[in-house]
Amino acid sequence: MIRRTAAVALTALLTLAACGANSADDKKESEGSAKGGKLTILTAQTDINFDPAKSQNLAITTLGLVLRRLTTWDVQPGKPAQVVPDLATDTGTSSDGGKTWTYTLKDGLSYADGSPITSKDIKYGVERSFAPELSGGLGYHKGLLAGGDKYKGPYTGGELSSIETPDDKTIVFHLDAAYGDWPWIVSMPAFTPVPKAKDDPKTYTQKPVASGPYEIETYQQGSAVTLKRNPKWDAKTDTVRTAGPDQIVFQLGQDTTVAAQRLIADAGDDRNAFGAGFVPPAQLVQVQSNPSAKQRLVTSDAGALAYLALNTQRGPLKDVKVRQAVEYAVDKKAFQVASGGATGGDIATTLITPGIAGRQDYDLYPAGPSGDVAKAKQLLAEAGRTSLDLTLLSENDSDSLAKAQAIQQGLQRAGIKVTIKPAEESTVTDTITGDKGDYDLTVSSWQPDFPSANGNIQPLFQSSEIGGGGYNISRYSQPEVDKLIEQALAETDATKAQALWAQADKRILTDAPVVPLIYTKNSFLHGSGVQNFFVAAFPAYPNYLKVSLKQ
Amino acid sequence: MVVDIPLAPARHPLRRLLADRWAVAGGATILVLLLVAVAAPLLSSVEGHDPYTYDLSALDDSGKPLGRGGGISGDHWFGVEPMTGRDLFAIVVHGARTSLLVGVGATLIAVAIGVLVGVTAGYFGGWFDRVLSRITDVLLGFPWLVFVIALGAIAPARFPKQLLLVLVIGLFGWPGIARVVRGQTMALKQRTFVVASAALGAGTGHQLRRHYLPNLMSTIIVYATMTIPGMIGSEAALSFLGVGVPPPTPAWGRTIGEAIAWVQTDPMFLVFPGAALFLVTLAFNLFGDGLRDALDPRTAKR
Amino acid sequence: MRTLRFAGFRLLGMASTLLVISFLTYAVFYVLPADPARLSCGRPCTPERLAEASAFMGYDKPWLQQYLDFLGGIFTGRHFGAGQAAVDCAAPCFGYSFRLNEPVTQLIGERAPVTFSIAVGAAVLWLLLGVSSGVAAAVKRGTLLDRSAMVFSTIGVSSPAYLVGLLGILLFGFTLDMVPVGGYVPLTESPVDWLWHLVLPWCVLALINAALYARLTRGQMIEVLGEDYIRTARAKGLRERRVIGRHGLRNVLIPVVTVFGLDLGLLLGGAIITERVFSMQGLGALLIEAVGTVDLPVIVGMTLFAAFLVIVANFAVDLVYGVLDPRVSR
Amino acid sequence: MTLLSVEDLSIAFEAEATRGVAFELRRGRVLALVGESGSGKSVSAMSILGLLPGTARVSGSITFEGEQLVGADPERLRELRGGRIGTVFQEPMTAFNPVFTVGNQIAEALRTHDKPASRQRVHDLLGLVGLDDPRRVARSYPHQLSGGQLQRAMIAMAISCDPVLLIADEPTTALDVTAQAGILALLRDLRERLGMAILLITHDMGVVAGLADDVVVLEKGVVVERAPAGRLFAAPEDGYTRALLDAVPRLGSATREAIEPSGDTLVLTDVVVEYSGRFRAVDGVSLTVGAGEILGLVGESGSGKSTIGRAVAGLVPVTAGTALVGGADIGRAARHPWRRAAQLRRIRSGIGIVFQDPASSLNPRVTVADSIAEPLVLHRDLDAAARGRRVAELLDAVRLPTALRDRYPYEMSGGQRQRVAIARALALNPPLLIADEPTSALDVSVQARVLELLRSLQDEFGFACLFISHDLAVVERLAHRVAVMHRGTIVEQGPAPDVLRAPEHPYTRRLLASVLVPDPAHRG
Repeated sequence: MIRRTAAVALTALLTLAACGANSADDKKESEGSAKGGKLTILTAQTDINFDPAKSQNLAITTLGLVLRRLTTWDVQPGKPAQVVPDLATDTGTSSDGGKTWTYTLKDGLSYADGSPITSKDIKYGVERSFAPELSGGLGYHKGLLAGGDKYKGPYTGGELSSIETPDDKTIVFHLDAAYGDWPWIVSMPAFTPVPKAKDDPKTYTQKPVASGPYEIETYQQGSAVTLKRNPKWDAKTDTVRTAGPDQIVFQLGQDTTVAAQRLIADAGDDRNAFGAGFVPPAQLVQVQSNPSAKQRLVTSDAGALAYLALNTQRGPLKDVKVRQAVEYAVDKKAFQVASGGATGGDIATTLITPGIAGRQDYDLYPAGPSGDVAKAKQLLAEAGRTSLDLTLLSENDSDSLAKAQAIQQGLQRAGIKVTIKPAEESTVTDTITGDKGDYDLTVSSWQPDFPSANGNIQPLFQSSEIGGGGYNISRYSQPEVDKLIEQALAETDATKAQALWAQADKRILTDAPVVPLIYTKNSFLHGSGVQNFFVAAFPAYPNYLKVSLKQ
Repeated sequence: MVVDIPLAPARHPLRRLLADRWAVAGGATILVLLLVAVAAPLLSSVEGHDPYTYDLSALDDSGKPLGRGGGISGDHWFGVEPMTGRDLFAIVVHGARTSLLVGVGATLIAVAIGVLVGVTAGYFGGWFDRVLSRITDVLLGFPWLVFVIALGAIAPARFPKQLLLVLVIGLFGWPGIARVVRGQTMALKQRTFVVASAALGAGTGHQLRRHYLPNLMSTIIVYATMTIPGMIGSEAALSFLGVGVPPPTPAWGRTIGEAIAWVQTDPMFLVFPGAALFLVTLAFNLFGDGLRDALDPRTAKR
Repeated sequence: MRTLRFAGFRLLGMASTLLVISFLTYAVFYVLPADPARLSCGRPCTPERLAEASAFMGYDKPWLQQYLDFLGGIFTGRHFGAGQAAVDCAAPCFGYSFRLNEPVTQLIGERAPVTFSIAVGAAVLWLLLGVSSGVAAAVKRGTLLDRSAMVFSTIGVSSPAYLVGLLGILLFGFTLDMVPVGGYVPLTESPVDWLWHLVLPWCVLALINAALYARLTRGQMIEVLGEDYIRTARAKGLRERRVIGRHGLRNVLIPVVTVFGLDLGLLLGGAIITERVFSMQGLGALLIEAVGTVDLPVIVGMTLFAAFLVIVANFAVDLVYGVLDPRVSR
Repeated sequence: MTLLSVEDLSIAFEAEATRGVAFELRRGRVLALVGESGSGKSVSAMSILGLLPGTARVSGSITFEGEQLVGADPERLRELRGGRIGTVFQEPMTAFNPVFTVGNQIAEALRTHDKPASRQRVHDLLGLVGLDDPRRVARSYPHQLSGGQLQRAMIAMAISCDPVLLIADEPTTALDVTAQAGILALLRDLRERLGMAILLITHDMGVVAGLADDVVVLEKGVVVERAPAGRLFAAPEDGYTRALLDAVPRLGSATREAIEPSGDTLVLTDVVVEYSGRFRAVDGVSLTVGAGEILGLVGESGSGKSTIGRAVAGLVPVTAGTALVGGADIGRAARHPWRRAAQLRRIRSGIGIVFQDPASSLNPRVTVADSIAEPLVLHRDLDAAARGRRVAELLDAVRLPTALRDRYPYEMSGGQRQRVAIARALALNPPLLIADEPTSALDVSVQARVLELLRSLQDEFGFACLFISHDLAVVERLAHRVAVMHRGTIVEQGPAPDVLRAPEHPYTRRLLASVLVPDPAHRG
């Protein structure tokens, strides 16, 4: 899911390198990368899907420990994330005006069983991601590779002709259209080598053939996954993975609150553990009064935008005056407190998030952090409304509900009655991205899929993204804005494109389809034995590949 | 024992009930809680807060209540809710409404269905009884929590959630009482006065009205009293799991669920709603115990 | 002959009950507004990909057809997709979870040890605790022991399990650091760790349920102690310990076992709160997760499994009942 | 030589149960404690064993073989129980633990007193008490045996450790006459052979006459008379003793002559009643009850006599044959209780019914007046005042003060309750009254009065009556004609004097031979 769990960057345009939270301590730690020890990772997930075709994993988290791709991300404290070669010798050479991309594999690459990694395995890995039986992964390449729209995978559909492997070291991709961000695409899980002989689609999720520094030792459904060293992995061929711990254990299904409390307590094995999930607000408070834990808390920079989406195609919300009234009525301060206060994020007024190149700061509805109730009432009166009754669709966990209530009570002040409808995550996703649009309000958060203004605007506000799985959840349709977006997408000059995105940002907010609430920050906790634990500016998740244990 | 102990003079059940100190204490607590529930808006307005308004001034920057004991002060008697600053006293007092409403409402439904099923199954017997008993047995052990969660997801947003809860908890809560009532009905069926009435030509309606229901009444009352705390507990458990009464309507279970995360930084946030829930359950249990002892014809005989 | 006929009817009844429950579950969850295919759609999820996933999993068929396919799968097994990547679900196939990439039968097999570990251990503990304190209270009726046992049991009955559980974690897990704060270690992996992780959930569940059983046992024992055969046992000079322990207890156990059978079914079928509180990935957690992610096959399979357990528990109770009470043996 | 000596024994619970009771029992003798319910006889016996509930206060002295038992060490009392003192109780069905086999429970008694508890020893004991198949009995659970067999097994258990004293608390009350006769014979025989002393507790003068050497009569916790059995029966001194003896129905004292009925109120033709399609409770019974006639239906438990009563009331469907009440077939109507509801109701309005158990014959939540008025509400369209008048009449008819009308059943005695039940049965002036063991749960003195009442009511109202009883003497007092049932069939019927004086069927003869005569001279 884009919205809550993992987020993926798809562009070479990088965020600014500011990284206040990762202070001098981390840098000192990162100097040494000790080997050995057992690292424990506490996660709320109950299963880990290691099948590259089905995975939506970030390059720097779980799958990256076991599986290598053509390219990967180099994420380090204080530096912008970069796409770097992994199995390939470079990030790709393009020809044919960006429609053909060629990669060459490094020397001395082999799987855990000792057999060599070939370009045919990568081709096969990509091909199998087209099989309907193995759907569920990141599939951006499926729409870009020539012939991808018709291809049904290797089990029934033969080979995909737009991928060529002239020899065991070389692989060539032919695209339908030029695509400058292809080096990022091949960092996705589907570009992991899968030896055809070892491919059992039924068990590959638990028994992938390891190419990274670790292989799976045991997989206990629902409780734990243990990784051990892959003896055939050669550090010389790998620039991003430090492979510190001897053993890595994922404890699955851990309640985030309990996990955070364990990490605060920092006892026993938990000293060599970190939490994969955000630290909940209550534990953020707890950390403040615990100097030891405070040192072990790592908070990212302001990143993803949390916003209130107004369904612009529903009843009174069709009226722009009403929507503007909501802009004034919302209590962003309360929302910020419900999100964990100052550590939860900064008050937001724009759509493009800080750190994205070309962002312009502005505030179209200057109401202060707590809103301007009088102004809201006035606008409602202008719209001919004395009262409003709206439903707010929210996910059914205490954090989401707390945030929903913050919105609820804010709007209440202006006479807008909000009924919260809690639902399970998937139900919420289906409803807001479905075609029916049966909701008035919903709180959402968006980490740009591309750390480019494009990623902030296009998926959320282009009219083509309404329903059918799209994330235009305010169901905002404005021909003028659509035109601006198309123009910006087509623009090859970065500076010009940024100006166009900034223009679109303001233009959209004059129609008030969403209320920007805060730019969220993510906080993570680790045990005292863990070092090289940092959360970069983008993506705002810890880099598993570099974590090591004090020896 | 067949030892011929002379009959003790029969005392009125109410007098026996009043002689039971614990039952009286339980009954008094229930009364007080009922009053609190009814007068919740009044009580919280005396204190000067409602359970919905945020008070960010009562919190520090991180969202933790300012001051000791979770922000207990003359202004906020029970302190405030972390992250929102809403008044905990108002929440607890209004939460009593939710708990009692759902508890009593669901019990009424469960008792109505349970008595209907139990009496008819016991009265008619035969295959009718076998089918109903089987349904009862299966439902008695059914993982209904799952169904409730799912129903919460599919019910339209406009459908009042409290009513849904009352209905669902009630609909799954009847098998226990149906069993008891069925057993009693079958026992009554063997009693001579019932047989005599049938032999006199009394119809089903007359027998049920005249002989069965009056003799089942004390069982039903006792069972209903003993069921209420279970129902209140179910509502709280559902709210705890996040599928109960939707926010911001105050509910003890939900507050307890939220407070768990805060227990190390703000224990009072857990103490007040937790104590309230415990107290009301305890009170109903004590009262129910006393009522059973007072109404049970066997203890009356001894 | 009569026994056979009885057993036949009984089995027929069990089967039809399961059929009705499976149908109801299917119907209820089918009307959920979420589309189960979206789970397996991937990103970006185009309408074409969604339709593809839906067809692969069989969600494109009319739901009655889906239900019939499901029923058929129980006896013949099922296949999804074609070729090498086709997903097999061997009979008895209670559905296949596309989210977890496993047949439901296998999932249940993997998760059941967790739930059974909790349930069986807690049940043993609570029976021992509940029955013994109930007997003691009945024998010493009216004494301080009786009254304090009953006060404790009233408090126990009035305490919500999750509250006690969470406070237990806080006190014994964090503050005193005596036991792990949740999680599960398989018995086969480390019996000591297994025990260590289960001690707290056992105690919490046992304490609360023992309260109920103490009351039940006490009431039954008081009743039994008034029976003629107890007087006979005393009149033939038996020691009081034997009167209570043999003649009394055996008769008290009959109703206790009845209640216990039903509670065990309930506990096995959905130790949802316990597992949630102690972060244990058992059947209850699997079910909650499945409901949250609209993993329809898991929901239906699990509900059916739970119902099956309840029915089997009922049947087992009847059998035990027959052993304990010769009057009902047929 | 004195074995057991009780002096000045007073026992109190919340109220006083006995006061100053004293008696002596010598080795090898049988002493009977006689009295009606509430006389304190059982309490006295239990106090000897130290088996009274903890709430009892006991004062006085009980010496057994020279040893003081009041206030004795509980462990010592335990050793005596089942060792030197054996005990037999009234209800053999409930006195055995239902979940263990009989042999197991006897062996347990042996083991407790450190006696060898071999299987052979258990079988020997069961053989000693006259059980035919000791092995099978030893293997059986209590519910698999008859009351008579169980009582014998209970006696085997009581004598297993060779006691010198056997306390027999109403040992035959729950048994059929034939079984009762057998048990009494067994007790006499055991006394002869083993030389035990027996303390017999009973309300039945027939039993006393059949077994006791000496008699102590108790009334309301006080001893009113103490005498050797022969003298007591011949010349009772105390008024209460005399009344008690007079109340005992004696066979052959007062038969009624048959009358010429004007027509048949009840006609059964080849009636068969099967329960759950298998067990035949009634197997081809034909009988008639004429208008104004009382037919006594006699038989032991399980003979099917009560089933006939229920079938006639339409409470159980008749499987085959016809059961005509006033010409209408109630058997057929009862087979289709829903389709023929109206017909069933109409027939039932002409039937009154009285059952055995006064404790449950009235709805505990309903007043006396309302109970009696129930048939009126059901079948007569009367206003409240008219109903009230009728209730008053009926109360008067059953000799109850109208002041009782607002009472609840628990505020009345058993006899009073049974009178109310009779009043209810007669409320509609039914042509037919079914009385199913109406007096067997009552004390003799009460029983006598209720029987007298029934007889005079029948004279007064002239209803036909099907009178069901196991007690031949009771039947003789009321019935014009008698039918004897055995295993679902009628073996003999005819005018009461003929059947009861000159029985033809061997079963009737055996039945009559088993009846206890309250006279020690008639010991069988």
